[in-house]
Amino acid sequence: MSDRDQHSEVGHDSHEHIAHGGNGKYIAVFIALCLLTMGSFLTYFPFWREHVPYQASRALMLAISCTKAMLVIMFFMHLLWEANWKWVLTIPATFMSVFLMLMLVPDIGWRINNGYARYSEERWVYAANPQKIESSDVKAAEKDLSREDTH
Amino acid sequence: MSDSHAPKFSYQPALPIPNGKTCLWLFLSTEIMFFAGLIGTYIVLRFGAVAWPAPHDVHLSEPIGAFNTFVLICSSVTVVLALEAAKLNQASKAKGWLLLTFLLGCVFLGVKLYEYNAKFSHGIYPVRPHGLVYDKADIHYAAAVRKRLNDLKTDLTNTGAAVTPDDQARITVIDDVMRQVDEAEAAIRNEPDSPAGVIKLMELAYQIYPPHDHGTVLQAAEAGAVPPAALVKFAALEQPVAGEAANSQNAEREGLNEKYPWLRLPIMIPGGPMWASTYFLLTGFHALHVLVGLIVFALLLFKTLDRSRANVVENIGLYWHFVDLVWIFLFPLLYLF
Amino acid sequence: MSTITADAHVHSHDDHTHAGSFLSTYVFSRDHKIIGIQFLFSTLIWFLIGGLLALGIRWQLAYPWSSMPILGKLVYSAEGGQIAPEAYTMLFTMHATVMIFLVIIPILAGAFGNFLIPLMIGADDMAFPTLNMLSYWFMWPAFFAFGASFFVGTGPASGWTSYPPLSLTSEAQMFWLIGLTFVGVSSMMGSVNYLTTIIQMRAPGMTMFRLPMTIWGMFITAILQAFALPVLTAAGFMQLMDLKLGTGFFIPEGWSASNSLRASGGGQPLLWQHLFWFYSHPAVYIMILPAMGMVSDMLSCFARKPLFGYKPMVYSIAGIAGLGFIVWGHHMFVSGMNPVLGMTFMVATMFIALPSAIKTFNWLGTIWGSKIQFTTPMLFALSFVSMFIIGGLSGIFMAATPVDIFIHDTYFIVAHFHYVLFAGTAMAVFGAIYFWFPKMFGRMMNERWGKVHFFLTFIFLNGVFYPMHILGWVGFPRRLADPYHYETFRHLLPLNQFMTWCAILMVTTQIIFAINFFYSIFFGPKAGRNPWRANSLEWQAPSPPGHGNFDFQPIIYRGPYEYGSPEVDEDYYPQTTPPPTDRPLAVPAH
Amino acid sequence: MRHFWAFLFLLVPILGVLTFLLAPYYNHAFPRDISEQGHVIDQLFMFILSLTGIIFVGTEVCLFYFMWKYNGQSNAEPVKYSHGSHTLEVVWTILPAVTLLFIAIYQMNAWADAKMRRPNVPVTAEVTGRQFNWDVRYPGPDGELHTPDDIVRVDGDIHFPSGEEVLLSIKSADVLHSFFLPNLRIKQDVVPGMQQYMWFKCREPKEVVDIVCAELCGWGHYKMSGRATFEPRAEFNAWLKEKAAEQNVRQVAQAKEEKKEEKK
Repeated sequence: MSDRDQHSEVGHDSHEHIAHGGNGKYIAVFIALCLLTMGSFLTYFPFWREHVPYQASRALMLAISCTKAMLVIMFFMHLLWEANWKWVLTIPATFMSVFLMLMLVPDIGWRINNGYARYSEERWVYAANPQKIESSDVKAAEKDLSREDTH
Repeated sequence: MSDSHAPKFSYQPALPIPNGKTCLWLFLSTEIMFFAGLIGTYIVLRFGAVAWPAPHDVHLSEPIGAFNTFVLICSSVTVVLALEAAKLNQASKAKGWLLLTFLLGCVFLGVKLYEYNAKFSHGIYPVRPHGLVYDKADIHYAAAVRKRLNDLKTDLTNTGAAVTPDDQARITVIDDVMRQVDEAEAAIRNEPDSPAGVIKLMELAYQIYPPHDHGTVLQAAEAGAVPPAALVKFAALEQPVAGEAANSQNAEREGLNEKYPWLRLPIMIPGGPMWASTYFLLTGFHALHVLVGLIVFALLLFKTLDRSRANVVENIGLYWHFVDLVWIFLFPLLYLF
Repeated sequence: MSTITADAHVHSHDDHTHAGSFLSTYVFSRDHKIIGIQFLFSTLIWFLIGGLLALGIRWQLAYPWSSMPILGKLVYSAEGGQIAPEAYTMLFTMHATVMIFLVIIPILAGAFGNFLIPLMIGADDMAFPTLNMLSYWFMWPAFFAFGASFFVGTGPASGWTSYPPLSLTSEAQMFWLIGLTFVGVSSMMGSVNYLTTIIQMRAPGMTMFRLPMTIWGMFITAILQAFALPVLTAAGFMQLMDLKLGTGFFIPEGWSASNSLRASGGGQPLLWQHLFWFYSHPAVYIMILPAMGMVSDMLSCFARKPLFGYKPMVYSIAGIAGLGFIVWGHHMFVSGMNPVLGMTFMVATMFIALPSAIKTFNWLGTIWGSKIQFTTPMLFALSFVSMFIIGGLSGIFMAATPVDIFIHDTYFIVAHFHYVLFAGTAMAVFGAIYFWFPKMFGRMMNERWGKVHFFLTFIFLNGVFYPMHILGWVGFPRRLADPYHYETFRHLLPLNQFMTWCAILMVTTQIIFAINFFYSIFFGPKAGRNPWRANSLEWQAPSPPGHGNFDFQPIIYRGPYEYGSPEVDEDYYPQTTPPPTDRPLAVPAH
Repeated sequence: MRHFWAFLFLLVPILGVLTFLLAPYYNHAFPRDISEQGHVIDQLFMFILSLTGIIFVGTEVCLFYFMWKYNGQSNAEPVKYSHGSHTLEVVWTILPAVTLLFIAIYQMNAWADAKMRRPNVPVTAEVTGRQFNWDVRYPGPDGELHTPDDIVRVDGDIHFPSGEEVLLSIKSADVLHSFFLPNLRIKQDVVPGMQQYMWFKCREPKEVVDIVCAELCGWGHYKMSGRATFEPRAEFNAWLKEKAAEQNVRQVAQAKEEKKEEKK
């Protein structure tokens, strides 16, 4: 079950002498995480929705998520106290995942009409919302509605 | 972890950490890529989508999501406290914290199950070849509604037994909806160039399953996606409800499917099928990871968690924090965006 | 360095005490050498299956719709031995699937990775032997799933790329995807294990820059697998859900299949291609980097000369890995991908040719001023270099986007990847089998028959694959059951018949190899510890190595390529031999 | 026979180059180019072919020379104990890098012409790939697609005007296909749900060429062929008119038939 003892010794030496400050800091981080969660939850309330543009609240939520992630990584996962290897293991994956998402945007995230290709007619027939209806059609529809109402 | 063997030779490790931890961090990087694939898919599909349902349209409750976030954060703390206790050789204390973590994980999964159930009971799930969720109220939707109504009616009338008053009431409801479907289809057939039929269908769809977030319809209308005429009609539908629930802003309007749970008619949620695809994909794989964590916790609870097992606790803790991390991103992306 | 223990002579006492039951020794073995050999045998069997599938393809291209002799009668007796178009589609799909997922990747990483990594770095086993065993046994569900997929309908028939929506119309695709998932899980287990082992369990003195190129190849391959494969696994799950559950990640709205409309939609077929190639482009390097490493070792050993430019070789491998992640779009130039994105991918792709060029020049530099011993492994290694030049140069055509418009999905592509994968990797693997056979089984393979095998394979492989460039030049499309349906390609039939006969002869030639291989396991001449007089660490262990690999504590004093060093009288200088001044400190216990 | 292996390896560049030199004489090279823009791709191909050909011959001959010169059986000199040369590494890094960069920049224009600079002309036709045929829809007299006067052909016989820029709107009805005109050096995958454009110009007055599907689309992939006929504008218009008339006759006949059935 146990790993090689001499390694564990090495592993502990590297951060044991840094004062961890007991469990207090974990509680502090926990409170911070809860507060941050509440911060992003604020956007749920109608008051917030009415007064803050949704782009701003999305940016805020993303920022809060990243902060929370950093707190968890740094304190709970002890990366704050680890040696430099942590960068080797975490940065490539982070970089590649972000790169993957970015490269998907021009094709998939921007597919309704990106200047080179767009939704085909057939696809619009089944796509969620009907296309914009010509004003004449709207008038006709309204006429129909009024006729119906008189019935 | 369990399969490390006694060393025979001396080595020159490059990292000042045990093999188990090295392996676990490497495993976590593969997990980062796995979830990057999933979350990346969600982000690009969502922001490239024509329409996306608001949380309330799909019975997604933000407070429940927030509660689950809280539960996971708590479990992260408890597992880290378990590690600290194990490091100090306080085996029973460590076990206590670990037990608490285990329970919190169970709570998370329980809440998740409750949430899934809320979706399932409303017919929101992807299923082959047709789910109950339709993107738009078109002739295919009408056909699906008609098929469901016919099936229901045959079940009710072909039992051979006498028709109970209860059944009679049901048949009345079915006939009423059927009449609307007929009207709409007739309108589409007779006046293919006029939007009247589509509007009728939409009206029917809103009756079966009203949008739970008034904002969705308005937003769609602003974007020019909903024909204004349909909006006029929708506003008319909205009137009595607004009066009824004047003092409670968040009161949900009741659709036919909610009023008569046995009905289970196909419902229209613009962007719903894609939403269901991504939601169940992301939360499903996250829940699977939680489940794996719980199994390891359960196995660990039978062991003495003294200093010699601190490594194991640390490794499973790292994994658990990663699961927590994924949820930290999933919560706003799925519930609040 | 702090961990070097005073006792440098750790004798392995449990060489024979470890004898467990037959099952735990040879079947569910946790010993990396047994697992490596298990991988070797499994993949060689699949290699045979993949080769026979290829013969089916070649037969149809040479004699379309005519009854195939022997094999056709056996497999397609109902059609009178004729290969139906559905069957043809299945043939090339499964040929590629088998060769890539069940042969090349597992033989490099699974067989040679497992066998060589602990031996070459001086470890007694992998860091996690049980995980290692699991990574082999997780291949079996994959074997079964891929095997079963042959029998579902007409078999998987959407190409090895499994592009939706076509792949979503076939039931056999489910087994294919399940097989893929298991291969993914197995590779993931393997790769984290290899990485941990290489990072943490090198013998004292074995710094990263004293590792043999083989280990560098395996190391970078493991990184590629660890980072790229999960994305494919995720995408595979999504396709499985699209196929079975009714989600719509890769299905556009209103898409119909088999005359029924799929309600779920809103997805994008291109998304699969992006996610697939995000893995599968790095995967082409997974399929060649270890081979490059092994070739470097063989070249240096039989040239009796240090490897030319060791560090540039390492950096170029790392460069290939880094660039490999940002060029996947060059598989999609004409797929409907945003052409602006195509342009960025094109520039990145051009630059990935650079590390490959550096490697080739360094191999040439290695044999410059050397004393070449033309042994069988050396011949295979030299042919790897010669063939890799062709495969590498033809890659530039595809990187040039306008040219790719014309040659995309033609036989030019087929020529390119067969030169890299068959003439490259498979030849390197043959060489590696001849080279490390004495270490695996303690006996030598027959040199004379090895050379005959090399000669015939070399001739016929060029006969099969070189004319494919010409076919591609005419625009001959791949994956067509009957290309002569088009007037443009009708005059290419004689050339195709020539290629087919070369292919049949090439597959027949492998009988020589099979006989040599199995005969030598039992009756080959006994090999000593170091039959090739090589430097690297594995040759200091007994042949075959016992449980725990070494009968002494390996301590490393130099890099693995010190051939012809002026410091010593022999033309080789093993990594474990202490420098003259230190000689009394640690003498390997023989 | 000491140098048997060296000479075996020398065969690679000799036969390799010979194959490429001889192939055009047996018509085993580019299919005849009938387009206005195809020569750009051909030239680029030939440019890369000659460039890689030189490198190919150089490296393979070098390999042969080393194998011949440094054969362990004949070479009496001691091996050169060298671990590499920094200068050489720099040289053979920079040289290919510059060459590759040159190719990359050199071709950008051709790529932009082929896929990015859509000509400002009305759409000539809409081509739809379906298992296993190419359907085409011409806009008809009103010049707009998806109107009742469209001319729809499903027999794989597609006509285009020659000598002028043709703009196609292409899409797929079911799975991926690829619209490939080998004689015009153009190819574009069609993706379900996506509508894309492709454009080309035929410089020959009258041509009939193959349309090939170049993306696996199912068991019938091999037979998903079409014939593209290029003809002068006048002939093309006449053909359109004829097909429109044919279509009207057919529609009228159909309508009559339907009425008859209703009466029954």
